[in-house]
Amino acid sequence: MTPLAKLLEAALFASGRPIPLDELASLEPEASRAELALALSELREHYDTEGHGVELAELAGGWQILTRPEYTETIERAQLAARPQRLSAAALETLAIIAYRQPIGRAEVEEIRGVSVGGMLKTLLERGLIDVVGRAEGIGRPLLYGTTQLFLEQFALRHLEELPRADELAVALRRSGPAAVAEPAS
Amino acid sequence: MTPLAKLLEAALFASGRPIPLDELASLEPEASRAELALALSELREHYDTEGHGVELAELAGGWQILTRPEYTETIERAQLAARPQRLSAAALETLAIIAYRQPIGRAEVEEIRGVSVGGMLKTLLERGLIDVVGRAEGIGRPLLYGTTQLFLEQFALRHLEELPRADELAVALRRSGPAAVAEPAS
Amino acid sequence: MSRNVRGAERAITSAAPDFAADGSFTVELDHFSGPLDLLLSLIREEQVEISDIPIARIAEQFLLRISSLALDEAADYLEMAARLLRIKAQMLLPRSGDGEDWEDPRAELVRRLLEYQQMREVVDLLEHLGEARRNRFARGYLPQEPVPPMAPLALSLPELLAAVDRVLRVAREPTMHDVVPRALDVDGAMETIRAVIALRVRVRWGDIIRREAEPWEVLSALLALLELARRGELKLAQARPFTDVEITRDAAGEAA
Repeated sequence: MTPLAKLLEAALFASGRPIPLDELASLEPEASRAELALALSELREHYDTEGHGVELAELAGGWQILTRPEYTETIERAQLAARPQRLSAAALETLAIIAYRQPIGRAEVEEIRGVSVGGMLKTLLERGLIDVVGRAEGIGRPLLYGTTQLFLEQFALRHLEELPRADELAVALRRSGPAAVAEPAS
Repeated sequence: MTPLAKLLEAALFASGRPIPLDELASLEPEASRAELALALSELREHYDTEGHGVELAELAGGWQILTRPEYTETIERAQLAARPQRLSAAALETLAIIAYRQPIGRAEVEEIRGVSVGGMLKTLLERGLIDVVGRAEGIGRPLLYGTTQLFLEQFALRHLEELPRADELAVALRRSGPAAVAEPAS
Repeated sequence: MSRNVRGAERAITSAAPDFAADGSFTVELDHFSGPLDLLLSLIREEQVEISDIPIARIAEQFLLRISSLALDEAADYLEMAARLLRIKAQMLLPRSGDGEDWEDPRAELVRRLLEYQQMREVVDLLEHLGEARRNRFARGYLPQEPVPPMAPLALSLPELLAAVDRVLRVAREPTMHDVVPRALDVDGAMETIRAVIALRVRVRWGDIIRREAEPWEVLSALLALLELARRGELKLAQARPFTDVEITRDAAGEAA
């Protein structure tokens, strides 16, 4: 591998979290962005073709070395590492709404989910997947929630824009109002 | 690399601690100790000869993959050179409350901000911008916080009295230019 | 997106062994993450269009289901049941006019169901992405690295002042309390205390508040005492900490 790729590997390896490109760039101020990108793809390819147990992933606005999924079961069975708990469907629903509508208040989330979400918000806050990002105007100035960097990391998203836009989803939301609703068959 | 060497790489990478040979053996019960030793030396050699930024080492607690020492200094320097961090709006608000109301306890800060500020206080303490300056009377004798010398230095203030009084704030804000006082996004 | 929306099937199959991480009572115990989820699943079972729900039939099914699943203590489900029955009643009303300006009572429900269904599609995606990431480990052990030095902070006074301004703005907003269990009656308590000290020059706390008084009464009496003391109508004294508070009629106040 080239010296730059080696340096990047060392730095990425030294971190448990994704490293943004900006920070990788400061490792070698002489290197251009193009050279940096080249070294990253060299590293990625090396992992892929030389039969490694790890791979290079781009997520949450940065780069991170992760193990390949085929070893996960074995590693967990040997009790050397454990996967984080899966989120419940209800937690995922709450998270999905917040990801798309942020900043959003609790009342709005409850309106969409049709259930109260107080406990769920607390869980998501504790897991660091959402955070208070502000307060709304109006009575009581309710708290507004948004997703965090850790959310991107745990769902391996490069950025929020990677989520499909509403009009790319299979279920199209019709314009509200009775006009858009089909008349009952008479 | 052989499948066993790949598995060992993934396990050593994912493990939360160095792994003794006995535990590595539990990854692949079929493999003999000799095969295990062979796979480890294969991994070590691969790192050494293929120009990697990491190396395989057997230290006190067991086997682990380490960043090559020649890179640690560069990595540390890069972290220092990394772009100066900005405090979040929420952290700034907490700091502002402490600057104006010191000595002040956590409960009072939370009362004003309406959210829990535990993590925020920790950040400000770590940054040396605030410090514990005493304890309040009353139940539990809560800690009281105040701003530090470093706080004055960071904001280029000679003393706290240089901060505008609350009723002078509008004037001071106007003087410091409209860009700096952009309304918080709401 | 090629992924199919299979809201109902999903709800029944994959939501089953849920970890309700917060331990609170959640109805997902029964595979549904809420009334909208249950409703969508019924619509699918009945193979009807969301935009044209046979409301009477669906309402009946909904009620049947929440009783058989023993969900009936869940307020969210009951609220939806009530809503369905209300829509059903509205549908039975004779239409005024000839359909042109008739507003379908189901319109709002349809909108919510579509919105919910769309969100479930995102949930499918997140589940897929989350599972893919969950199956990859990041480096677990970071041994030799010392605590990385922190990047320097970029701070400016205008930023701090702007923060002060934001805080003041919020602080000026009146705090809203939605729960007022019982209003305080400070005026009433003041009248009581005045009556008591008119009879006796020196009284004790126990003379002005009955033993089994409720918190609001205690608080009212306390505020009344402080207010009267402030107005100079009485004096408060405590010989030692934790001893009884002595309340005496203030001669000066009386003269005023």
